Amino acid sequence: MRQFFGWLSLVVLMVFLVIGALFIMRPFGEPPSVMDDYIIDNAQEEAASNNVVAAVLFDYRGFDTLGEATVLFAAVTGALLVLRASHKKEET
Amino acid sequence: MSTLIAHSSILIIAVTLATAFLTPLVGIASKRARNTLIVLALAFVAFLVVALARDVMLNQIHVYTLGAAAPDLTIPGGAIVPVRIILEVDGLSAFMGIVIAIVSLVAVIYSMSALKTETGQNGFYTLLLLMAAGMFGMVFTGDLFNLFVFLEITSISGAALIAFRTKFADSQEGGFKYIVVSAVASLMILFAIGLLYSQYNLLNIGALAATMEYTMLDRIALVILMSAFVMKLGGVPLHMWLSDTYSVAPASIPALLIVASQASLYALLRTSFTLYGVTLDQSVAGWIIIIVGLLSMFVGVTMAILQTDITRLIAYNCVCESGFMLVGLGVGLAVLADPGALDAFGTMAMNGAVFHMINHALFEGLLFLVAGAIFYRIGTRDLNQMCGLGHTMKLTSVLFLLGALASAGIPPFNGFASKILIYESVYQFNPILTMIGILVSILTLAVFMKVFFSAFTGASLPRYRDVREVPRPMVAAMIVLAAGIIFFGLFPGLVLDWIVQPATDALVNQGAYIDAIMGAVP
Amino acid sequence: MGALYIILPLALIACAVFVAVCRDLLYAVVVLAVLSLLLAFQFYLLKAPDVAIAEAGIGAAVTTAIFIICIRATERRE
Amino acid sequence: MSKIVRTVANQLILFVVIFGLYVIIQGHVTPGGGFQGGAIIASGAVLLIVASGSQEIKTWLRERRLSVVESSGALLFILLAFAGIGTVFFFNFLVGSRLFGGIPSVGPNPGDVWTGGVIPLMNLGVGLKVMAGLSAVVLALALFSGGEELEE
Repeated sequence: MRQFFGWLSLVVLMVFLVIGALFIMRPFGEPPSVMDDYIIDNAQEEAASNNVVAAVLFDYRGFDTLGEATVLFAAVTGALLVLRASHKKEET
Repeated sequence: MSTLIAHSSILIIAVTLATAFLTPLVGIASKRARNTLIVLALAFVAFLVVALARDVMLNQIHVYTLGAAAPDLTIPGGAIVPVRIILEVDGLSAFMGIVIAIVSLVAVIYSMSALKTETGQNGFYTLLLLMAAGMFGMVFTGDLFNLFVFLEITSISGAALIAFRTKFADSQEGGFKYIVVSAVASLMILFAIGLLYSQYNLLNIGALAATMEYTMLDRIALVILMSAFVMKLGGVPLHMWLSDTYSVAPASIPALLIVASQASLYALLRTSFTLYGVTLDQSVAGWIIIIVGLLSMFVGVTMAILQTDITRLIAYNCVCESGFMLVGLGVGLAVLADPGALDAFGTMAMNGAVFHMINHALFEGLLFLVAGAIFYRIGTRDLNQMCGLGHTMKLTSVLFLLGALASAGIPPFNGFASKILIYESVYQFNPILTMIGILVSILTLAVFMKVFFSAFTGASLPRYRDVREVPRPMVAAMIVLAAGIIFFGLFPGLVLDWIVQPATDALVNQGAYIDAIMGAVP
Repeated sequence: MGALYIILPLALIACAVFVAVCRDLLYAVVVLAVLSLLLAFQFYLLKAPDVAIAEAGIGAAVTTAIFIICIRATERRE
Repeated sequence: MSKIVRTVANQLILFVVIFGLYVIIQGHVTPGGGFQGGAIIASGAVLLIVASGSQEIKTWLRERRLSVVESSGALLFILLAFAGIGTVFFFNFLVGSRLFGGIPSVGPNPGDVWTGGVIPLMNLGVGLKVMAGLSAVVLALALFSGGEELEE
């Protein structure tokens, strides 16, 4: 029961925060686009790529993509590592 | 040389990552080549970290814009805010870099001998390097989303490393717990970053700090960020995962996990001091951190008394010690807006706390390595089954005593040097905090003395008669940490002047951090 | 077209609730795959085709396969 | 699985792989890219594993080989990033050169594959990585949870 109330309070807090944030956020589609405008205007020239999303992913924020690729790499290596021992036992 | 230093901040991360990607390929061909490669790469990285730290502490904040036409071109022509990812290394980042470099090198050397007989070593070293790279990325980056990405790398590789010993069911459970906690914390952080991005359309920490308005939305983001980072570092209301995960990991991994939780502490500091900084209600946020710290101290030490498993006991001691850091930093944050108080005791409290971070990594790392050495020889972590180990494992017992005394804050060791700074300065802020701190220290000493006398002294048991000292590389790794403990204890002034003071200055001086990014704008 | 912007989020919420309350895990996984497809469509409507392709590939195909393999190794019912 | 499913899967896999390669290679012109294309090819591998059973796949597709491909993809990515270090790490040094060096005109245009600098090559690296990684995880799980064919 105590655990249940703990989880309930956490959920209520999160819902409160999310709903609260929704009401005071700027209206959808009207961000103060200081960074985005620059990218949209210059991506084709600087990154030589028609797909601006690709330009952001591999040029402007390429390091983040490297990081996300590494996250996948770590997850795969970790999964293979954790599944290793019992797998070997089964084979023999 | 100057080109090397100019590129060093990215080289540190990228060389570690590239070595991690190379490890499985080389490991298939030859084990020895793989081990040499890893040690050489980490030694090179450690050298770069020292060179970078020296440059940062002597000259100025180091900025590196990824993918721009020049490393220091933070804001491209035609834009008014940074567009690309920027690495920004100031005193605190360089300080954390030193801690990470030392501990990861020691952990690798220790593992090479401790895990010699295990299967799946390729994956183990790959993940270890990825974890080191993730922590380097976390402390060097100046970009909020990049911080999140590297936090993810650290958490996922950490979880897999905790679950490395698959023959024990509890280590898989520990890994699962860690990944659940990390996933919750990561999602919260991502949500907060989304809020800030929707508000300002910026991701760079310096640029965000320059435009921060501290509206209601920013407060919500602050609350979410702070609670997520406290969760990741194991502060008390959210500490339940810590002992279950640290105690089941292979011996060298808890040492790295401590540094990972300190990287989360670093992120907490960046958020509260640099990102929000002067806009924050300092005393409220400071007192929240102080209360979390006090709770951590209390709960950590009382839970440590009850444990009969040596690694769980050390893990609870970790909770307790991180309480000291949080109290010191909380006091610093609470008086941030008041220059008089800051000069009188605030800077000193933060000095103590930052100094305690490196000391904590050294002595808790040593304690975990010693516990791992005992497990390596006798195959149990249960204190009730240990007796008289000091007769055959003399060096190990001496090293344990050294770590325990340092952790309890006994004079010639490094724990004393940092704790006395915290006591002295916190006393001027609120005497009760100091009294609680001293009480907790005494309890810590009692806990460790109980462990020492029950495990290492006494009659030597017949079944442990032919237990020998652990292999040399493991001893060497432990001695490196022990040497650090003694050195930092004997010459605290040197360490304070060289690496701790610049780190604290970097925390207090929010303007310099912003100027390093936004300085190009007239 | 306008109705789609209302129906699709409602369908997403309905799927999510079903996944959360369903006791039969295999049903839940299948509905999760449907949710992923609807989500991909939603992303497409929100003019994010890149994310839509990724969601369809990873969410609908690979994740479902991993879940089904895991369920086969454990229990089908919660 | 029945023979019909197996035959259809064997025919279908070709189209899946071709579509995946298309998404990877056209990543810098049309929506798509390394992640998406890699995931599509991996879903093809999943189809193969589900249709013909993990034991049969195991005879020619090994986790170790997949992890070698994965590491190579990751290395290709990071080496391309390293190659720009003459200026700055991650610098797009191929723009204007002879390999993928074309610069598209600003504004809406049909696009050309021969543009993008290092972006297509990076897409290829990420695509290899994601494809091998996701298939390796599914294969490992399928082998781990009992090697026999799927009955459902």
